[in-house]
Amino acid sequence: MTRFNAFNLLRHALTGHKKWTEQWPDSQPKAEYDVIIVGAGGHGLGAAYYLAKQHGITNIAVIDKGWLGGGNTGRNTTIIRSNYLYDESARLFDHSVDLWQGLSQELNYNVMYSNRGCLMLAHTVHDVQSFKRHVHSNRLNGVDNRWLTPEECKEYCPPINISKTSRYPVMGGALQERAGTARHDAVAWGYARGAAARGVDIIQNCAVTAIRRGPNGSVIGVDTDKGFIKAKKVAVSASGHNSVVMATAGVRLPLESMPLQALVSEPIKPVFPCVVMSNAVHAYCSQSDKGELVIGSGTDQYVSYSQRGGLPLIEHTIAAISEVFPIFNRMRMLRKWGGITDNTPDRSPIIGKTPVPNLYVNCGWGTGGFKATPGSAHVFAWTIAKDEPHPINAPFTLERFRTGRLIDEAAAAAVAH
Amino acid sequence: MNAPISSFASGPLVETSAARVSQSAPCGRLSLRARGDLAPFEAVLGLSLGGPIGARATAGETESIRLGPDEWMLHCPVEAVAGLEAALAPLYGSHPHSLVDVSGRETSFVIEGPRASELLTMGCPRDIETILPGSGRRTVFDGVTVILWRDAADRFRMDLWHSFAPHLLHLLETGSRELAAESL
Amino acid sequence: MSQYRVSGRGRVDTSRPVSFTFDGKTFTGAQGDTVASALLANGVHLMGRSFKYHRPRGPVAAGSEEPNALIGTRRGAGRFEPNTRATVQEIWDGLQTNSQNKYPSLKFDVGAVNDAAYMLFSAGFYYKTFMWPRSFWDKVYEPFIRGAAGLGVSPTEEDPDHYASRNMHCDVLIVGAGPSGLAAARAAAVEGLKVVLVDESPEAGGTLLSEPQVKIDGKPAWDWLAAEVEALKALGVKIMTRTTAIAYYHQNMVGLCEKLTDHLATLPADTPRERLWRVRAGQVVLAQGALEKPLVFHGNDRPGVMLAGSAQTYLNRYGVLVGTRPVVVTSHDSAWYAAFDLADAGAKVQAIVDIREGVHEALLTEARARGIPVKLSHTATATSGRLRVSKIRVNPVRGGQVGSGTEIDCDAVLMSGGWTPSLHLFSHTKGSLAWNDDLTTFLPEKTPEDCVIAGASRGLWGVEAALRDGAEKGREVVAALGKSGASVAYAVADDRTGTGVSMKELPTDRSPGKAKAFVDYQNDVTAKDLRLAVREGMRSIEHVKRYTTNGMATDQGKMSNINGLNIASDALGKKQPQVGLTTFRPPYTPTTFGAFAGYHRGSHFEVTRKTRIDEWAAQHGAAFEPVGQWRRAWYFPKAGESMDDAVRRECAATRESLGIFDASTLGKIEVVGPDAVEFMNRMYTNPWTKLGVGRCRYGLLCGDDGFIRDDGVIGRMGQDRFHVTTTTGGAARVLNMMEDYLQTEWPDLNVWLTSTTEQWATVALNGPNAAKLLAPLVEGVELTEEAFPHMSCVECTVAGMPARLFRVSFTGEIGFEVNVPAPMGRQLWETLWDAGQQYGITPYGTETMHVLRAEKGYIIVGQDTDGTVTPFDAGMGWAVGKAKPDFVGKRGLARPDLVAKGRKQLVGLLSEDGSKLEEGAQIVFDPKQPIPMKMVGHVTSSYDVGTTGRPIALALVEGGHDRLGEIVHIPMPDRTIAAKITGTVFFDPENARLKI
Amino acid sequence: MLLIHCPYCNETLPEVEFAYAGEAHIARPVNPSEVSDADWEAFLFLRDNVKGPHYERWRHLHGCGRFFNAVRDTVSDKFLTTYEAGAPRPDLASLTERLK
Repeated sequence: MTRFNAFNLLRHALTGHKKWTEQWPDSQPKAEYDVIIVGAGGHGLGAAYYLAKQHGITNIAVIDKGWLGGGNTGRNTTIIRSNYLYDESARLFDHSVDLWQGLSQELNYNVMYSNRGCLMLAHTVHDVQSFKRHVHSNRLNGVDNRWLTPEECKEYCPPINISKTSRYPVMGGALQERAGTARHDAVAWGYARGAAARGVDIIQNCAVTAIRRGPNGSVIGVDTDKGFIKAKKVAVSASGHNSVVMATAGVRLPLESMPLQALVSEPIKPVFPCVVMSNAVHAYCSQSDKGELVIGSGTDQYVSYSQRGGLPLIEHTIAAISEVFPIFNRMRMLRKWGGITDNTPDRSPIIGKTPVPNLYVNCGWGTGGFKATPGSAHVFAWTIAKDEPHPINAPFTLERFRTGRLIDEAAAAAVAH
Repeated sequence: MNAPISSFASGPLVETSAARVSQSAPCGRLSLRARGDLAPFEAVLGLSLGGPIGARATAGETESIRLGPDEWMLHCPVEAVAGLEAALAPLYGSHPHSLVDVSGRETSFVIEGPRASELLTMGCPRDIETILPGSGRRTVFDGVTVILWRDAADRFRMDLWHSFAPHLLHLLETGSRELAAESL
Repeated sequence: MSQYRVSGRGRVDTSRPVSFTFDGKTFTGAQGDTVASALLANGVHLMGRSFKYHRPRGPVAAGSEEPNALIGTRRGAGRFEPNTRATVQEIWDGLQTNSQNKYPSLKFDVGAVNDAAYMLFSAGFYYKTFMWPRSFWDKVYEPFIRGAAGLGVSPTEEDPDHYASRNMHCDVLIVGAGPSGLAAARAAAVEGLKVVLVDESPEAGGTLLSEPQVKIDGKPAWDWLAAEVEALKALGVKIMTRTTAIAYYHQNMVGLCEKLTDHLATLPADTPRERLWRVRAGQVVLAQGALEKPLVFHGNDRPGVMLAGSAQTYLNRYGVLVGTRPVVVTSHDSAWYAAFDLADAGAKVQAIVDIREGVHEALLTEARARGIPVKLSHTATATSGRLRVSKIRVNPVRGGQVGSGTEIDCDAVLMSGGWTPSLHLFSHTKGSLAWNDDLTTFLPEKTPEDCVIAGASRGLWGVEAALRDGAEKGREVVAALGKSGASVAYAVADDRTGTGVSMKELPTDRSPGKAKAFVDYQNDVTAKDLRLAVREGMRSIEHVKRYTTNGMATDQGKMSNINGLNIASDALGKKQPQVGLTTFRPPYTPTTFGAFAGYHRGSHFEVTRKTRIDEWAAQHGAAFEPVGQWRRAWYFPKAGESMDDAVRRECAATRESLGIFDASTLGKIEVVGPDAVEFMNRMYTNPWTKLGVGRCRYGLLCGDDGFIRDDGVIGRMGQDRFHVTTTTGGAARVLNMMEDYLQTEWPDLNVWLTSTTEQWATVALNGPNAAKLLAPLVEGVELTEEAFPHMSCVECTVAGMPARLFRVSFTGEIGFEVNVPAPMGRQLWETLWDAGQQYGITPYGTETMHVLRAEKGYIIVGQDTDGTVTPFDAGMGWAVGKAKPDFVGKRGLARPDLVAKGRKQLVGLLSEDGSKLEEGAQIVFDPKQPIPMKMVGHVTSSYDVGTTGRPIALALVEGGHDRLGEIVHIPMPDRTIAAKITGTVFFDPENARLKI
Repeated sequence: MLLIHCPYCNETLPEVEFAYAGEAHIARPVNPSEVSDADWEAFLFLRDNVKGPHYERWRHLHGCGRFFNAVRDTVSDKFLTTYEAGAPRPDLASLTERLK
């Protein structure tokens, strides 16, 4: 693996960049692996990377039906934050934010983690109560998040309209300064490069058609359209398609896959310094390093794997952006796309063991999986290696849906009155 | 413009060369829910409740529209409400049903003029032309549930809950101005 | 007229000069010009700077696919937009435009240093550096990268224009009004179908507008076109120009964006700037034509280098010569015709350079006739000229070997790399594409939608083929709609069909590492960038695209996708389909936010619902808060009063004498039918069988997971009739939930639900004098403990109005809720208001209501509960009918974690130091522990403006019900507050005050 | 934006008039108190979430107000059929045949 640094960049520049080598090989499957990870997104590739680096397991294949990073890793709005309400969530996402800080150096790949801050706007009395509850909880969890007045919100992000007369006046906001964004593709590529350098096979365009179980019920490998591949352990991290893959092992999940759309504007010079989220109005916005306004939409109401999604949502999303940031009304939408998110009833992920021995799952990230990539990958690798959850993901079990011990970030934001 | 509906002037609320929107006089409105044999109800009301969803019937000053398999909206003069309630009450024992006075819940706009149906396309996603004159539908206008009565090719009544009226009226006004400007 | 404007050519009206400004300088064009054609007519090619290297650029195209000539456009205050295509924006008197991405000026841009350092800024360079020192990314590197990127600047003012939207239903929607679209329209229209024909340009015609020499049915193209457009209109075809089909959605819904005013000098009244159309079509015909491909060679981006077809368009449609001494470089016949047209218009064509060894004799003859030097099997290897091309270097190619070059002076280079069908909307449908080797392009295959594709967009070149195919496809959709159409034939003369070859980069004699041969102009992606990406392991076109940003510029790959694919697949040694084509994503061209927002801006972003009494509240100075869709009176400040002052006064007045409150927004549902009581028993946690007629009861609604969803007072108006109230925000949710259970789980129940939320205006009277005020106004019931005890309800008249009177209290005082038909609400309120003056009646809002109920320990669902709280957690086990065999939530409540010890339970909190706790503040048992602390609950409600003489709070605390009297701690940023756990009732625990 | 056929109104109408209501044919146990925690979990949360023909519920919210069932291909989003609440599951084979 060629080390990336300014000197090498210069050296290669002088030789017309003809000497760069491939960042990861396009592997063909071997007969057997210690661990097969289904899904070559950030979470899967990251898990392979940490398995190889921290747990000494290198006989790993990461298998994807398409190209690596082609799923939600490459389709999201790259918001990174950890100001979640419940202790369990705060720990998980803050673990991730810790890893984000040094990820470029860790991977020797600039993932452009940008510490620009995330501002969540409150528009109703209930928002204020709810966000202050978050701020207090975060403080005692050691997660930075502070309250801003409307004027302070405007100062932090000038495009925000804080007029008292608007339909949903800004009543304040919660700011997490450690939050930010990153270059989504680079995360997948960086982990892929790092994993491959440690001997991990990355097998693309190879669909897993079934998870095969042995007579004693435990996993023995996977059937793929390139044939059967033996494996001691199988870990599924196939965002959007987890239900489909796990069903082949006879495991039903509390998931529904919904279309999620996102869009970008034409590029403009820097005007939007942070990430702004407005849950009441449904406006989520940041500006990429290319200058595009990156805007998240909501999920469509029905289960779908079509990656299409409807026009009404886009109309509502952009109306929301114009409501909170009126100066953008004459900007233009450049491109919109769709992804498939798998959603749990409590809007928290499932990371851990399954009823099937040696089968592990990492799913249910809904619309918020990208931010958790390093942390999720790290604890998932631990879970796979030790066959027991890391303390951080221990609460995120499948069992919670039976016992009722949900981690209900959705309900915590319940609508008041 | 988002003025409360009580402050609307009488007469047309909106009038352009494309369409005229006015608020119809208050009337009695009853939500009737019943299943099974409809004959007794038809006998009392003197109008037919049968036919597909969207079918309308009239008897004297009472009008009905079928909104669902077991749901009708009855319109009548305000002073006739008590009479209808009294007339249907005896049926309850033999033919259980629900009759609820919703006169106060709703108001109606009359939308008429050469481009009335076009005006409705700004808020209704369904094809207005499939609502034939003399019939009606419950549908949605800019996210708000409304009942459309198509009285003629170029005349509609729109029933809606009172609190949504100012919002929808504003849209109808904007729309009819747009249409009028087009035809210039 | 300038030397570049050719009289007698084009469709612009030179007798109507139009003046506009570009970078402050005033230019004059003709009516019908675009900014680009007008500037070209004035000899200006330099119109912009590129994204990364800030290289000088001029228009390379003449349509919406233009990647280079992007400008800012302005119409006075508030009306500015960046990144407008100069090739699309029509000029009007007074239009102000400016170039972008340059400093200090377009001619001298310091950003161009990036160009000198281009070797460093290779594809993906930023992934490999800017990592040391770590802190520099945020502070130094990223700001630099962001500043360099970004093209235009953001608008800074609110948009004064208005935008519209409309729904449309038609039999046939045809996208593209070129020859194939026109023919399809006629085929469908003559069968009496409702046809809509849309085109993004100001007039119908498509390629006919650039090819006047063609004769159709004996008529010159433009005469035929004018007649045909009129004929179609007569047949009822709706022809929409300046209308772009932006996206193709499920089941033949196509989004259109119609531009209505951007081309006008004065804005007409009541006309929106743009209108979004949601068209639902029975059948869709996609006739979007084809886009010309640039050739990829060193210096192919210099101002003056443009597509041959575009030069032809500028000449024939706009009457503009893009150069007087052009050189044509091509791999396709079509560019030869461009050369001929320009020559005929007076240009001195320096040479036609064709990469092919041989071409049709006819072309050679025509070239000879015009005295144009021809260089076959030649390649272009460089151009020169600082801000405008002045020379091109061409070299012979023999047996793959590139010979020594010769330079040709020129003022324009017209290139053609062949044509690519426009498949954008087709691929929005998830339609499949098939690679065609002869045309080296993708062609449409199958689509799940009711959609056909016609003409050049499926690889048929020439006007005759387009007309024939359009008519044919038109007949196909007519048949699909159950009609049969006769075939129409068109006689076409002087058509220009052609063939060509498709290239990757042109052969060159210079080191490929040094070549700046651009593939994506705007994003400065060169052929060597693409090859580098492949070298680094990017094997799918998606990876190559994302690594190099090829095809991600504002033209969305219209110029670059196929060239990029050819080069990448060559580098990979694979065929194109194995490398794949990046999906075309909506919209077809960038679309104004305002068009999507439509009417939903300002006060109409979302509906604001108001009660009948809202107006009175506004007149009496109420402050409002949004609750769900409603706005509710929050408090009624008097002059100089703070919110706390007002709420303190309202609370006191209500406790001491009489308060009046508008409760009309509460959800109300009439439950009627023989099985009404059974339904209530199943829905709500409480038992209802024993509730007598004329009595009411607090009802609690759970989900089947056992958690509280909603609550409200429910009155039994008759044996089979309940008057159910819900929370304001929950009204619609609760009714939907009830209908769901009723229709799908218990269809056997004979009961019906009707929303009466807006049937009733509800006025709450609370206070020691409530009964005194009301009694004289009520007919039909005595307001005594005996005749009308607490928790009674009755139908009676109040002040002569038919009413449903409830004796309930959400404050702990004697309380009544008077429901009258909504239209009488204001009258009732004012009657009570007048009559109440003797008691100093005080209007109060939601805040006072919250305080008073908290003092009595009444919960607010959503504030004191959050979707994880059970009735038992909330201390309301008394509301759960444990004897009932089943109710929604009963089984859920039995789940292990819901019966486990240590659940968070609702309790009262009194701070030890008498300070007010903050809502949302977190609670711990051990204040000394380090962070992260173990949190055991939080403050859900907290007030210090009430009447208990001290601040009070409600809180959820782990095992709280067993900890009454214990001290817990609330760590705040500045200090830690100790508080005692108490019961939830802070005021009149004996309910003595409820007695009349 | 989908087009949905309401089996009660017998009209095919835009999605905007309807509300999605989750997977179909998940009946609430008759005697909830008697079912195991696992069965109750299945009723509350476990879903097939199939990629392909999907049995689901919709409500004609801004129309007749009825809940009804549908079979929709979650890959193409095309409806294979819709039918009244309470009616039995239609046979998939015949439906997919009809689609061809």
